[in-house]
Amino acid sequence: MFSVKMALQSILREKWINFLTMATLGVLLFIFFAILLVLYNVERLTSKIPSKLSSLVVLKDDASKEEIAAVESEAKRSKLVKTVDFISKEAAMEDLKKVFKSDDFILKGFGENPLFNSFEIKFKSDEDVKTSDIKALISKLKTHRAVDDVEFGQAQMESLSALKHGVRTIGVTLSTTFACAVVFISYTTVKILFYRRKEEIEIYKLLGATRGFIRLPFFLEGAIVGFCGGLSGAVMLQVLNKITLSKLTAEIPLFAVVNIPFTVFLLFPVIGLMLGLGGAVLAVGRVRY
Amino acid sequence: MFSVKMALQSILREKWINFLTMATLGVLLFIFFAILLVLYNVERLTSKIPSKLSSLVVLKDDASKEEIAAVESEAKRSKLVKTVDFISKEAAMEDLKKVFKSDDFILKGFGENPLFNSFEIKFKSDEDVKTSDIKALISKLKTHRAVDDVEFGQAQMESLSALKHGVRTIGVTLSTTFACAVVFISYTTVKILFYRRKEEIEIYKLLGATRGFIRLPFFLEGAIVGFCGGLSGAVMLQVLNKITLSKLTAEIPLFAVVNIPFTVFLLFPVIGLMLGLGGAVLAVGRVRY
Amino acid sequence: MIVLDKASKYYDAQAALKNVSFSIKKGELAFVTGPSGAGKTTLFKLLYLAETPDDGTITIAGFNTSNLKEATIPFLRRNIGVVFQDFKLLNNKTVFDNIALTLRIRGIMERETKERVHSVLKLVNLRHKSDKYPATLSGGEQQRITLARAIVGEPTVMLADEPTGNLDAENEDNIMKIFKYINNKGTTILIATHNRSLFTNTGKRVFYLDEGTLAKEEIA
Amino acid sequence: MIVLDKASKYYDAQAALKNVSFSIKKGELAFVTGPSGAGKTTLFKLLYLAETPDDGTITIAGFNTSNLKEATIPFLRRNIGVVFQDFKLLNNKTVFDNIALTLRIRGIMERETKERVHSVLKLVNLRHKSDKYPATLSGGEQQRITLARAIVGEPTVMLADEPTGNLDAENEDNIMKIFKYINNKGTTILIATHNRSLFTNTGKRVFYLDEGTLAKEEIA
Ligand SMILES: Nc1ncnc2c1ncn2[C@@H]1O[C@H](COP(=O)(O)OP(=O)(O)OP(=O)(O)O)[C@@H](O)[C@H]1O
Ligand SMILES: Nc1ncnc2c1ncn2[C@@H]1O[C@H](COP(=O)(O)OP(=O)(O)OP(=O)(O)O)[C@@H](O)[C@H]1O
Ligand SMILES: [Mg+2]
Ligand SMILES: [Mg+2]
Repeated sequence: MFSVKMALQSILREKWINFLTMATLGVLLFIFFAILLVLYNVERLTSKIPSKLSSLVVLKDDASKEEIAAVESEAKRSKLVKTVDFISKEAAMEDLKKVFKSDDFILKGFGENPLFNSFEIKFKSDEDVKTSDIKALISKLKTHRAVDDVEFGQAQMESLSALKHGVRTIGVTLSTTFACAVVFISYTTVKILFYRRKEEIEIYKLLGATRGFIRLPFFLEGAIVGFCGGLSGAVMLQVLNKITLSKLTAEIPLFAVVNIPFTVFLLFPVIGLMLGLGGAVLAVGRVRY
Repeated sequence: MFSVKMALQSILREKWINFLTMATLGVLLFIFFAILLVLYNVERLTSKIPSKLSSLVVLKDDASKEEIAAVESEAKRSKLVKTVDFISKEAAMEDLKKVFKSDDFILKGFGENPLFNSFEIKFKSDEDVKTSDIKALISKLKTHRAVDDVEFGQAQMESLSALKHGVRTIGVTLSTTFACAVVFISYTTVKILFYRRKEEIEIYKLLGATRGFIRLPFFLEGAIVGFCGGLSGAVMLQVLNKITLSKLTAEIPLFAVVNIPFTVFLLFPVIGLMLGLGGAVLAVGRVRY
Repeated sequence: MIVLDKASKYYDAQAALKNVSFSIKKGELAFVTGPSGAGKTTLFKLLYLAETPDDGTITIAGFNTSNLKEATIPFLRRNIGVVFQDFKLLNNKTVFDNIALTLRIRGIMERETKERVHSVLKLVNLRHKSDKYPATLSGGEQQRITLARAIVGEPTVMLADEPTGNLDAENEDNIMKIFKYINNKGTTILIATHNRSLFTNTGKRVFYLDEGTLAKEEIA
Repeated sequence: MIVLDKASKYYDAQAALKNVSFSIKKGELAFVTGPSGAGKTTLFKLLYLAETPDDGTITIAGFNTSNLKEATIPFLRRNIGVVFQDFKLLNNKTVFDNIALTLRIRGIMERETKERVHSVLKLVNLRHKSDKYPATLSGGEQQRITLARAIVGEPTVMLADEPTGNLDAENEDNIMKIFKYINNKGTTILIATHNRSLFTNTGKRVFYLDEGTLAKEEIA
């Protein structure tokens, strides 16, 4: 079609400036996705941190089986709880022996096992598990006759959930700000690219061109520039991925878990195209006669 | 001076396009510093993680004072070591009592203290402390007659230093990439801004203007646009700081530690100015007659 | 074909055109003259709707410009061929593409476009400049390209603003011949010029503008 | 003042100017004429060094353009006032600033600049357009602004390319009077024009260019 030819001609005519615009869009998208990937992978890494939220419910030595079962079912009913494990005093002794390692002769000195039966409760690590809720559950459990005491690593729990929350908040803030910036800069770049064309559009109008005829080549040009920009961004990301990340993984096995979903590379040109097209639509604006 | 007047006039004449350029520079600088700040604060946060690199040197019960002192001085001589603390078997017992908390009656069952004297060695947490060096030191210590065994949390140590190293590598890669991108986009924006001025420069030349006369207003314009861009970036960062961060701090006390050094705000306009000026210098290029 | 009824145009309270009324019949060839700044170009701008009159009404090629829907403006303009005083050529397109644009806008097939563009280029003696860019042409060459662009669409009305300002006597004659030729084929033509020799002894009507008012109208 | 010795200029193997030799004495007023595309503007471009000759040498205002250091070009140009065929006005500056630029470039004080700009504006009858932008002026007004800019620097050589193409007879006379006046004060002037009436019966030398060669030289 003629519009396509015109758009391509126009891009070729002003190679340099179009190249700059494409490169700008590419770099922007690249950075945007790089940020998103870092956030995505930080999220993945933090989710691999084993859930450390657990409590130890110490049971009285003289508690009956029924009383103990009541405590267990109370704990299991709660939505906050992931697992409830019964640890007999014998099992606890085995654990203690591990602490003293080869020196378990120390413990052999005991006549009777001096330890106690207990439940280890592991809580869910979702961010909607609130410390206050857990505290409420704990005081409930304490009312049971069978329960001697409940130990709960509160400080630990709070700092961990705060960290996760913080990472998430920073992530959302950063990527939102960034998305706005990318859209804005894309718009600006395309706008500046078309700013010089006012006169051209003026002449088109005077020759009797309809709105569609005037705008189509500009839209196509914006779309093509955006598409190519996105493509170049994808290439940059791939290069970063191959060079930096593979080096990093070789050095630090932890990073082997970092993952770039393939769809991202398909997204690049699409988002680039949309940015370029959107920028062109806004830049050309409403054509008035 | 006349050049200043001309630059100002030129900026005012093309308010819209200059505004876009300023805003673009502002947003870029803002993002750049936001990233740097995140990295800076992540660095600060990780450096607050207490050094967990320690070893326990278990001493034989029959070791003489001299032999023990030899071990201590050997450990202290190493550049890797931060502190060496002697823990007598009595102190170790106290610690053990703490583990059993209120249930210390268990331990009272022992006749003689079954524990041992030991040294706790804390290693420096610099990234130039290598696991291999620490292992070498440990095998050296094991050759002492007084030493029974050395316990060392190797896995823990490796994952922590890897994490720190990873954060640092990501940080450097990200901020370098970003710095390049900021410079590139600034250049592009300013270049596009001046692209339309070719004709203007041509006319200046034909009227007999010297190189300096032609270039000065452009440089001034670039500098002013860059300066204002930097200023607007500083304002954005301040807004983010006041709104987002203060909210975040209220919610998660951990973030109280986040800090924006004041000099950053002074840096903004300066860097903006340099970017604008540099862009203008490159954009105008060498004036030939 | 063209009717002006008390048309006025003000630029910041300064009248560029004041109460101008005249009418030109279909197929007529007429001239507008007057000193620099008299309002000739402004009059043309009103006719091809680059400006709207502040007062009065204008009818051209059957369209009444006062109650025109915006969407019909392009179609009005396709009926009017304009030789712009400042050429208004697109510097990023070749001579061929500049002229072809007029036809491409109308959706005319590429084959026909090629033929028609080449024939008008021959008419203004610039067939050999077809692939050049406007900036590499001499002033007179650019002016002739503008004329070629105006006539390639075979408009019903032709407005020529100072079409020979950059042309020598020989080219001037050639261009007047072109005007007469297309006028004979039925095109209504209005020519704005300072060059009295263009209209002396033609027997055509000449409108004299002075400071925005129609000072006199006479047969040359 | 101006000496051309076998000057030639080629654009893609096509000669725009071929072996042109002539010389113009200090204080002389001469004309260049010839059909559209003959090479008049190209000749001027060589004289004010917008183009370098592919062959031959050119001497103007005491400078030999073949062995000129780049840094002295601006100073050569300050001695030459040019009326450009395509005006070359800055659209983002007012009429006043456009003209004043010539003086500001030379570092002339603002007070003197103001006086001189206003006096040349009066000379071309556009004192009242001082604060307008070029795009809002009529074609003839723009042309006169270009002339005003060329003379405000009191150049030793004046090159006027088609200076009356957009002007009516009255303005034309006025401009020729200005040329004669500054010529009498000692400025060497070369005028390129299609308009024979400008030079007929002036008794000045006229150079006829045709397809880039100097076809003839005669006293009008
Ligand atoms: N956009 C504008 N804004 C302000 N004044 C304008 C504008 N356009 C034209 N004028 C003024 O209106 C008057 C008439 O201008 P116009 O271009 O119609 O003159 P003209 O007859 O074509 O002159 P010329 O023969 O020199 O081309 C002039 O004084 C001009 O300065
Ligand atoms: N930059 C250029 N590149 C290629 N060809 C050019 C260039 N400049 C001028 N020419 C060609 O050189 C020839 C002479 O051009 P020039 O502008 O000197 O003519 P002129 O005598 O001034 O004509 P006019 O009276 O129409 O202004 C023309 O055919 C023109 O197309
Ligand atoms: Mg006019
Ligand atoms: Mg010329």
